[in-house]
Amino acid sequence: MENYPLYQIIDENGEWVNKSYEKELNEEKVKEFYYHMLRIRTYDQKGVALQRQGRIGTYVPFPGHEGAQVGSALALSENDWMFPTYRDHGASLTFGADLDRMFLHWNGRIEGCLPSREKRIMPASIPIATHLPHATGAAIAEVYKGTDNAAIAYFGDGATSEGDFHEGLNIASVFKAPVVFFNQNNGYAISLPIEKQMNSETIAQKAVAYGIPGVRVDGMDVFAVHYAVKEALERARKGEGPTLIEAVVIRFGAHTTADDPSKYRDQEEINRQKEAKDPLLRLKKHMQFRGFWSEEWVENIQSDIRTEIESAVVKMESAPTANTDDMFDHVFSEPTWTISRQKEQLGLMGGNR
Amino acid sequence: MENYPLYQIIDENGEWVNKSYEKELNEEKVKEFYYHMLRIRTYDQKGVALQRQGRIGTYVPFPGHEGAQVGSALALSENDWMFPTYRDHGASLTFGADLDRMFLHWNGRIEGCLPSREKRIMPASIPIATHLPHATGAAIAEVYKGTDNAAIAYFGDGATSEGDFHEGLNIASVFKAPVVFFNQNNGYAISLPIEKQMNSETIAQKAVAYGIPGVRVDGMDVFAVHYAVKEALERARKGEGPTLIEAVVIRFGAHTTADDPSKYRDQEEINRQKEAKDPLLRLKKHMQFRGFWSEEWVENIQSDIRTEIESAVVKMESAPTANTDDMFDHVFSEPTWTISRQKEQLGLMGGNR
Amino acid sequence: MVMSNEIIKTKAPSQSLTMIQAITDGLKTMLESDQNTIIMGEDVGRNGGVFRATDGLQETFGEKRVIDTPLSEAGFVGTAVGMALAGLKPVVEIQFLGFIYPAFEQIATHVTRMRMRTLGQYHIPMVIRAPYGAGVRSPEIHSESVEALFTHLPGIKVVCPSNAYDAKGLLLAAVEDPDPVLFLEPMRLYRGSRVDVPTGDYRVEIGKGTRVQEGNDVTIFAWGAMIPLVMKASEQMKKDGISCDVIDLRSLYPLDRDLIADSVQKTGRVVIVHEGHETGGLGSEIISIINDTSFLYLKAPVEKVTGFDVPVPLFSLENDYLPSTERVETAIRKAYTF
Amino acid sequence: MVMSNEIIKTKAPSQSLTMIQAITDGLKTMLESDQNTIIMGEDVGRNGGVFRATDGLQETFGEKRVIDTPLSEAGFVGTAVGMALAGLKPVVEIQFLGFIYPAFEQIATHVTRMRMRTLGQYHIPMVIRAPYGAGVRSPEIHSESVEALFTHLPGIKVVCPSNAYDAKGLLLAAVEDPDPVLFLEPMRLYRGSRVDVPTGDYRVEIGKGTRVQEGNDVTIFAWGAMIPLVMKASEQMKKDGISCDVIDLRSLYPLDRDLIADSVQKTGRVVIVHEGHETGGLGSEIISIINDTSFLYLKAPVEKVTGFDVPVPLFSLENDYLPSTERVETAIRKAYTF
Ligand SMILES: Cc1ncc(C[n+]2csc(CCOP(=O)(O)OP(=O)(O)O)c2C)c(N)n1
Ligand SMILES: Cc1ncc(C[n+]2csc(CCOP(=O)(O)OP(=O)(O)O)c2C)c(N)n1
Ligand SMILES: [Mg+2]
Ligand SMILES: [Mg+2]
Repeated sequence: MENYPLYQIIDENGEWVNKSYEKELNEEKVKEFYYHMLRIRTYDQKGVALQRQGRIGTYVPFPGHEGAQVGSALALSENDWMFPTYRDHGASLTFGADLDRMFLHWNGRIEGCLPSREKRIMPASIPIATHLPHATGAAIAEVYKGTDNAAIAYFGDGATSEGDFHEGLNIASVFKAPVVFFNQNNGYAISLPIEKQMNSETIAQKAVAYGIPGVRVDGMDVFAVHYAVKEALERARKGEGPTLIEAVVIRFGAHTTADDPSKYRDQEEINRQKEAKDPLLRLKKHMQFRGFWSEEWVENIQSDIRTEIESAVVKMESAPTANTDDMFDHVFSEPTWTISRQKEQLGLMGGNR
Repeated sequence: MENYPLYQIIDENGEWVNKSYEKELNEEKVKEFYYHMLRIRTYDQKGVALQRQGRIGTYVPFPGHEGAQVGSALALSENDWMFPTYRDHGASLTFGADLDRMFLHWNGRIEGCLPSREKRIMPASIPIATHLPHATGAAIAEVYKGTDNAAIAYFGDGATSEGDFHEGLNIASVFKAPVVFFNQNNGYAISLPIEKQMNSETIAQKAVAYGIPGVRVDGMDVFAVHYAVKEALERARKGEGPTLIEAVVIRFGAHTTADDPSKYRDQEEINRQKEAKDPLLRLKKHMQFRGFWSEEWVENIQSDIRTEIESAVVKMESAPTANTDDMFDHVFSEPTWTISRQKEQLGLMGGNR
Repeated sequence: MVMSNEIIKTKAPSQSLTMIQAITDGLKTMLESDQNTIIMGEDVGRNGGVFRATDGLQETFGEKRVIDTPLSEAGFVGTAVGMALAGLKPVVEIQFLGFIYPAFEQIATHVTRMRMRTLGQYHIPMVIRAPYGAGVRSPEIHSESVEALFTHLPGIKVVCPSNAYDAKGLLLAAVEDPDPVLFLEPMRLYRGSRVDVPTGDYRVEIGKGTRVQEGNDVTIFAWGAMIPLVMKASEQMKKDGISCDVIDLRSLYPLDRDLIADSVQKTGRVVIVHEGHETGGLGSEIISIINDTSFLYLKAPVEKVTGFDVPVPLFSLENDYLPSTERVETAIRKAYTF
Repeated sequence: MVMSNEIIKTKAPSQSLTMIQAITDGLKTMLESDQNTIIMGEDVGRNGGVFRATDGLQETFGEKRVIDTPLSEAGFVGTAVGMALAGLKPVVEIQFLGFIYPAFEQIATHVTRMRMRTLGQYHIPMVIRAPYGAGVRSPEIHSESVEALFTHLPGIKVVCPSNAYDAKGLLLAAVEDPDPVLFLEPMRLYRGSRVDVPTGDYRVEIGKGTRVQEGNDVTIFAWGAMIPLVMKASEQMKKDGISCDVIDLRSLYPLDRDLIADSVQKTGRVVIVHEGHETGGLGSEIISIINDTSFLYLKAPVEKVTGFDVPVPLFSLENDYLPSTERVETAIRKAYTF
């Protein structure tokens, strides 16, 4: 632990721990962070509500992770690559994913699988840790092409136990790939607490295995996350290779809407921690003491966000029914005879409904 | 590197670096080490010769690794588990594998796949790093059963890049499994030099990722290896969990008899290093200055070893032809109808020859 | 109501259980009767498994026997290999069949081979349980039906129950089997219906299918979640005067060659229904067995109703991917009228 | 001498090459013509590959284009996925097919699905090359013939040449293909014989088999290393007055349905030969296609000569595992005399 102290810029009361970035963190910039955190939290609440109403499928909430997701996503450059998991739709949205696509995705629609047709945000990786090597590969390809684009891969504490975590970091370290491995350590992989996931005290220290920098940051401090990621990206673009960042967060809610956390942890205790540590609250306190806070401003952005989200929901719900052809037409650039024949046979029966 | 100094007991001239074990390393014990090293080297020379003569298939030589393999194998207790790779037949033989089985194995015979019917030496693992989790599992099972048996897994520098290395060590660390992960870092995975295999300066430092001890030892110093493994085993049996040991060695020869190392390295330079660093030579020098060396003794054991090996070769070559039934009869405890039918059909045709 | 022949025969004390309850009951029976059995997997302990298959078992049997593992399929299947070598009987849960791929190397190169390469000195009495199949609106990769990947690997048996009775009986048979068994659990049937399940220990023999409906015109081969679907279609067919011989294969490796031949030689017309991809699916293997055993009996080409050669799509299209009763009925008619 | 139809047709300047030389030549042609192509794998650089398939290429094209990777199949196949997303065309070498298993998850969940999940916005133009098959006295796990695992995965094509001409032509077609292709290289044929191979760029179409011998009595389907064996058996059969229509399928997914039907409808008698395990092997898939296309033409049950349902044994028994000319001849006679 001593080797990997928790890096903070503001503490739980929103007060400065480290003033190096005070100038840069001006009103506009701070408000941008808050705006995005509020936006994705509002979106998240909508997601949970839609799931409860049976209007979408299983949903993955991320409250507690907003600082980590917004802080990291806002550190990226336009053409960087983002490789998120199922829990990182907050980061995807902040980087530029389409809201309606995200909802479509939760509604089991292939159209929603790719978060954006413009930004390089890859579909959420479902098989844990498998996308880490992808980020490595995209990063190496950017060097090959001579750009200075970088890549970021998101993953959880549980993901560090998979072989692909290890292989992705090792290859990136050997080729000095411009990639940031951004871990959100929320202390749980579904029900498994981190002490049973690993014997190491921190995730950051796993960087030693690859001879790369490991950084441990308070993931509920959006500033700390932001600058840690920014500096890692700078190192990456300078050819200094990958960085492993551990952002320590708390998952306030359930693993997914299908999960019941009271089976495996004291949810009361978590709720108490939420009161004290909520990243939005912390930023609010900070804004208050710096005089950046205005109820009116918040009400305004809140109402804009609500409108934006509602219209995305409308868009999602008014989308034409899923097209069976999509299942057949995009397996290969040209369907093989097997697929054409299967499509034809299903078509002859008027489909399956 | 500074954190992981190369642990030595004797230096390249056979002189003490560390005298802590001087007493224990009495004439008898030192001669035992030399005997085993000479035995496996003689066996190895026979293996290469047999392959050249077309009397066995591809063979995997290990010269340079004798100190590491003998030092580690002699640290094990009777009922410990050994999980070797294809290059660790020296360790297997030292721990108690049958010589004729080993030759049978190189001759493509299933009968030789299991090194011993008595000692718990598992078949050499061919898919790199896959046996590390097995060692973890056997070790956990021994704890479950309440014994104080431990396990050792052998693997190379290349193996550290595979996911199974990572997963095996992580699980072992979480469950404090009594297992020693014994790496022989010979600097090459076939043609790939270690600098292209990993970005970390040492393999030992990868232990940090699992919060376990990592030890870096001169693998050509049989004493250093022996005590490093012994102490790791003691920790293991005390319930203190796994240790990662990196034994630094040089692979004097080719990767296998099918490999041509001059394609990828300066073999002249390696030959020069062999002159200076050969683990047998080093031990001989040590024995000489301690007055343990006697040409007569060496000639005696050399001749015993030759006889033993020749008779194992005779046994291998006079083994009855491979039995086709073996292919069918041991897939399941009782053959399924598919296998019975296939066996019958082949039998009806008088087999395949 | 679909049920196996055995259900009718049994007279033991029983209770009415869903499939998931029967699986839990089977695991409990196992843990009670053999100290060397253990359960391992992700979230199987305190959480009781994401489907609650191991609910309460860690509380009763302790952390040494019901083991939460790190998120590491290759690692814990490999660990289970080591445990099996040392004499334990691990029952490993893969959270969804689509997450078995990281363990593929361990299965293909060790789990399935240890007996052969040691000429029987060591063997791997491991059971790998995995919820599988589409139809419950799961996310991507949670709906795979890739049993055919495993029936092609020599050295592992594959079974799949279609009801609670078979689930417990096959599970206990798998645990007893000295060799590796992949135990597939159709998620769609976990809670759908209840049947009487004996409270004690009993076995459903691996390698034997069962005739769930007697008929003379067309044979239908299916298993798992396809059985209720097929039963519905065959009910429908009765109205048209077509009587179906419905076979629940249950054991996917080895397949029940005798039962396959027996039914085909009676009807001469065959429909095979499975949700795995068509090409390389088990349907082709069954056709191959029919070719071997019943060539002269066939009156029509065998019809297959299967999943398509496409990745199982996100759930809005999963019903398009899955065999439907309409597709099954069309196939039956086609076989019947050829 | 076994060769494809195309060889006879071609008039381009050519050289006489072994299969391994033709593969190297194909890779060179690729690297010369497209800057976005790269080669990755274990020992492919300085060492030129354990079979010398990439010999000299790193020297010519540099370390950025011919990349030695760490020993990490999941890692480098995954890395290649990322590269492909970013517009490169990686040709990945798996040292032996038996070592593809660690990359199975990457292949099954990403390589094969990226196009579908992004509705075509991204695609993975990756070629995975792998030496495969038994018969060269390799160690354990070096002799696998598990093509059927991949023909069952939707989203990847699988090809396998039986001669140098097809090797280069199929390889270049695979590289050109915008989708993933598994390119299987029968080790046994690497250096066995030479054929004329055009020096320039040409393609052998994926999805098309080829008739390597015209005959009327019995059809033989085979590919890869089985072709020379089958040709020997069919020569033998000529003495008994049995003429064989020998089809080299070459493309294993998709199979050449038309050619299969065409030959079966001519002969009505079929023998399928492959070295993969019988159950779930491609033989059953071919039987299924025959069932679909040619039911009324069959005069005898289809005969299969395959590897057995056992792990490929250590090399002292590999010839017992492999199909032999005797087994093929027996099967031809059986089909002929039924
Ligand atoms: C290979 C694989 N195994 C299992 C799962 C099932 N699964 C989904 S999320 C999850 C836990 C992930 O934990 P962590 O990496 O900490 O991320 P978090 O969900 O906490 O964000 C598991 C086991 C999966 N998706 N992929
Ligand atoms: C999964 C897997 N991939 C590739 C190979 C082929 N192969 C055999 S040995 C070897 C190099 C191993 O290097 P290292 O781990 O350093 O051990 P060493 O041979 O040097 O003892 C490779 C790539 C294999 N056996 N298994
Ligand atoms: Mg987590
Ligand atoms: Mg090495």
